[in-house]
Amino acid sequence: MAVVTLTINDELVSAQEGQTLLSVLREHGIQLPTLCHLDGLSERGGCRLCLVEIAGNNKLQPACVTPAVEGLVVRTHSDRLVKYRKMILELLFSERNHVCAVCVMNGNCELQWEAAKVGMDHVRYDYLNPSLPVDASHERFTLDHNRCILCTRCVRVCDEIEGAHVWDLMGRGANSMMIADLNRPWGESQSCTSCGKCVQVCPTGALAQRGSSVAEMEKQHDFLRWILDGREKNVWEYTDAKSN
Amino acid sequence: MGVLTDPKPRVKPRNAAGGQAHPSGDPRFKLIDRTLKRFSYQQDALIEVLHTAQEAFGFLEDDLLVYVAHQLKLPLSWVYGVATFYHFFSLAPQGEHSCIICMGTACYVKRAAEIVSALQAEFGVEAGNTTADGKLSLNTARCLGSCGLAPVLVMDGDVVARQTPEEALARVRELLLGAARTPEAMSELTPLSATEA
Amino acid sequence: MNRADLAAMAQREQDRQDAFRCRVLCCASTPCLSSGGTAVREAIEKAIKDGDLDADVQVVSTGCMGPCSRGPVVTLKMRGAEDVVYEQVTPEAATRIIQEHVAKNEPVKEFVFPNDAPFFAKQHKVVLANSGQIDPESLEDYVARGGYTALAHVLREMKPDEVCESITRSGLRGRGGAGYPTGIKWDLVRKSQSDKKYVVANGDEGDPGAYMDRSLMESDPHRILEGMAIAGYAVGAEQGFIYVRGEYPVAAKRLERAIRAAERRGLLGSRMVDSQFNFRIDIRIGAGAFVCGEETALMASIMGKRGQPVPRPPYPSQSGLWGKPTLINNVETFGSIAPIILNKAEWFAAIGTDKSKGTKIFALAGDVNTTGLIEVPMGITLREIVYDIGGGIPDDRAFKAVQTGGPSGGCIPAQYLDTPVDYESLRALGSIVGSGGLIIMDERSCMVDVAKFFLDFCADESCGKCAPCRVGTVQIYKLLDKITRGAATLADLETLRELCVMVQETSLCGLGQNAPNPVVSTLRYFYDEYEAHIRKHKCAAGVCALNEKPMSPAVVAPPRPKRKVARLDELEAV
Amino acid sequence: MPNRIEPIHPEPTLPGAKVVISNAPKVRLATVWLGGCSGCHMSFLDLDEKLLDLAELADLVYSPIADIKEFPHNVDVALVEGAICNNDHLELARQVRERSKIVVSFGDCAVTGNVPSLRNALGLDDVLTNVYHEGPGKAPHGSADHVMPQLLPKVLPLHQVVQVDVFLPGCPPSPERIWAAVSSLIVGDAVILEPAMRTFG
Repeated sequence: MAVVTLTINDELVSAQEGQTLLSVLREHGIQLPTLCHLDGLSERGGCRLCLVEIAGNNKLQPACVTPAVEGLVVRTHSDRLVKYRKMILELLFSERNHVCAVCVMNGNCELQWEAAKVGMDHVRYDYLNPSLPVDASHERFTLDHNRCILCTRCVRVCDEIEGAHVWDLMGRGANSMMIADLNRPWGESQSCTSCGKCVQVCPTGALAQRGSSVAEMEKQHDFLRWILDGREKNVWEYTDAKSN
Repeated sequence: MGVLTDPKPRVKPRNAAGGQAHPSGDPRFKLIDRTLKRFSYQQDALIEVLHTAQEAFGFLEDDLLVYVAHQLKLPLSWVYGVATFYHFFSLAPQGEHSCIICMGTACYVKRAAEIVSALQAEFGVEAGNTTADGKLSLNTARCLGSCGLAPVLVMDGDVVARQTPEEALARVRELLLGAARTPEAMSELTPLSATEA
Repeated sequence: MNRADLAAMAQREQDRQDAFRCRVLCCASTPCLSSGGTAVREAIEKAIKDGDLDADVQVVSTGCMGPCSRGPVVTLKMRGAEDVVYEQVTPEAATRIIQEHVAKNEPVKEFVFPNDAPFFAKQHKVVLANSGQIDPESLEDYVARGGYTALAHVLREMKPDEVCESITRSGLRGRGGAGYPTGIKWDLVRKSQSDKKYVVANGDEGDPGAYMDRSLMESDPHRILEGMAIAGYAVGAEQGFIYVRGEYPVAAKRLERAIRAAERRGLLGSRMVDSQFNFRIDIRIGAGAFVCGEETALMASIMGKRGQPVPRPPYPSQSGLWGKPTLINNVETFGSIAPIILNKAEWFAAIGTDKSKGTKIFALAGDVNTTGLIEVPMGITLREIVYDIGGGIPDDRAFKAVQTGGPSGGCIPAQYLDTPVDYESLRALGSIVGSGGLIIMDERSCMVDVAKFFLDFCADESCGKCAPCRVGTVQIYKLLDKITRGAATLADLETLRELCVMVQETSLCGLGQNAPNPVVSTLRYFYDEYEAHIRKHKCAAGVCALNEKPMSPAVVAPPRPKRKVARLDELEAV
Repeated sequence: MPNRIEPIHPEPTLPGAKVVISNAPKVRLATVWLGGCSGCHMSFLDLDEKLLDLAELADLVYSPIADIKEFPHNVDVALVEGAICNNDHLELARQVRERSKIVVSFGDCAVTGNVPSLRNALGLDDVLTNVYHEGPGKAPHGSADHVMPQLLPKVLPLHQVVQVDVFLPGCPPSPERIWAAVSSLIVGDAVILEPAMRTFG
């Protein structure tokens, strides 16, 4: 595969052609916040946290879907970008009821941590405080819409890895909601295999193991790499990291 | 981008022989079957099939969505997601009569919002809903493309131009009393019939 | 059917029409019908029957004639005389028109809309040339006015690259909003290598206050089909789709009939017009989602999915429908193609301004005397449109602003009335040409309220995929609502401005990127109005309730400590 | 594993009190308890021996742990715990703002509304009906009985009613966090917290 050279924050960097900008940045230790991206799933480009500036392009581009091409000049942490990331997190926190203190993911949550990392320590917008249900009908898992940020990792993992497509989004705009089958209680879903992949990939406490109490839920994304390596490269290495 | 631009249907569509007919034997399902056949059961015909289903049944009840999903071999949540994304599809039965108030820019500038509040107050129903007795569905539209006649209402399919809140109230009351249609009743705005499409 | 057959068909239809001493054209578009057009037509037919004029007079239902607020409109074509347009025709007037004008050649003066009125005189009809002149359901009528000859010419005389080149030379730019050069877009698709390509006509006219596309599809459907077929030939596509807004059943019906008629005559379909070229057109009915005007969302919708956009690149010209190169143009753009081919690119390029060529259709609405559909050369001033064509503001009230470009556009105040209407000039004013809605507002409109109206629209129509648009539009709306309730402080105004810029720059698609435009433009031109709401609790137009007080009273800034204590957010911005 | 969540609570890095005994007058420190559980104050008390260091530099001029009736004037630093739930909170918050140089939003309830704001999704009437009128311990309605402060339609974070200078999230903020902020503030330094020290929750 061809090697291309790009300039990232004034430094020359080489990358494989066709690699996404996000993976190049991560290889070089440049951390960008992401919420909808997850290695192993298709890209969505929806959370807009990984937006970067590209010279000659007057629009900000999401690193997760932008391919690395020869001569690209990229800036990842300009004042404007840092400010926008903070504002986007403010918007996400204002949208639903993200009450970290009483969330199963408290302390392990990607949303919580991204906010801390970019320094989003208060939300200037009005909290929308929608009234949203909690679906605890499944025997093993729970779905709390109050914590959902509509990243659709669950939709994608269920469709692309498990092949069940239990989840999808209904409605649109701020009224979008995760649904199982025909908007039925999760426990009544006939397509759900109870595999739990959606729970593991969920960045927040929206999907959790039943019985988890505040701050007890931890998630493992490792299985995804393991499955994909197995499928794509026929390598089924069972290491310690994957056995927990 | 896999989900959205995946060019290949995930399951090989069956051919025109089609799937099992609906067990109820309701003849309206034949209309749906016809559309399904016209599109050779291709999954990308989902919206067209839902259009036909809604025309035939008036709204999309769960049973209907399940039928469509099975015929097209699509996941249920996919079908439900599409049906709820578009404003045109209704998952609840509509009232006997309908009144749509255009809230396009021209109508808004001509104070259509006052008509909406007047009707909401009078009939005790929020726009987008049907009265408890199932008599009247009150809806707003984003623009009916009749901006020259603002503000515009559509009552049971008839376009009514240049309304004041008082006139609109009177018209809806008349409608509910079963008064005759306005003389300008137009065939033009009735929905495309399923057979013609 | 070959070119000779086409010419013969045109001649036959022309002869048939010439056989009538008089042709009565009744506008059968929605505005005229809802003003009583059906009764008018019945009265005309009865009067003709009563007067025994059947053999002499033909009555035709046509598409839109333009002055919609003056409907029902009827045009009288007497052999050897100029056309006479009648406005606000009542059934009684209709009877008189037949009895006096048709039978005795005495025009009914009080209902005549003079041809030399600025409403008509300032217009230049290219795309709308047939609208209101032909029966939209008659292929023959279209052919008699030169229809499909451009297609026949292209298929026989031109190579695909020549067609693209010709469109490029004409200077035609996309009529859907962004104004991308059409010829260049065509050429990109033409050059993309693929076994299959698609052509899509975007008829999902979602802007509230705009109905150009509906009118064109209803009044002259074949023109769009012809433009699409030419495009198909130019880019190498054999399949086209017209995506028609779900609210426009009449347009869908007429297009469907037009496709059938054209296919029957061999003007579409396999080996059309006696050539080796095949082109099929299918209709897809939208289901009510403004975001589907965005091209990637539109394609998702055509493929039966939730109408959510995907990041570009890749652009549709590389990877569109089912991953194949796809050309997407607005229906009005396709409507401009045949005249460009027939009259040559230079003719089209001579109309309009340096960078914006040709004509543009606008839907004129709001607080203006004559509302309706107009087609004007690019570069005409807003003043000419409002005061000449539109006849000014009713009751001599003061003009306040014109809103262009719908929810993605902005409000232009009175001091810019002499701005020429073209892509660059309007953009410089913070608005856009857009699809062509022009809403005129007088002093009774509150600009904060108008901005709020558009944000309510955008928040409702946001697809929900990207966070800035999904939540940002809601928060912008809430801030505006706060201002109109009287609960805002000046600090909120800053928050509002900052949020607008962020949503513009970070949203995934055009809907979010342009959603804040109505706020940004009104903040720019009507800042004092915002300020009056906040500082003085005053809405000059008397629209806003302003019955609340701000939660946080204007804080008197406390004396700062000697050494500055920075706020965390200031320090952590690295 | 790019998405591996890094540990959120690394070893606390305390800046250490730059305690310099001087003749300068002591900083006037206040702590305020609005709509919250007092957990933040408990955490404050967990400063333990640091409280002694603090006492060297600051006078506690108002606090729920000190019996002072009225919020005094000329306060240098005010730590405000709790969300704004009712009229009394609103009034006190405004008073604190007027009389203090630096107002610190102290803990998640003040910063985000946190648990008290859970009622916002339900609507005020429903909350009152469910909890006070139909629940086991029927209680008088705020508006009917002037003894009870009237509830606001929505619970608000502190910065939505007054200007806030420093945000100190956490439920409660750990003593380490509190010390990191307070030790800087009382010597007039800017508050700089590492990511792990500024998470919500």
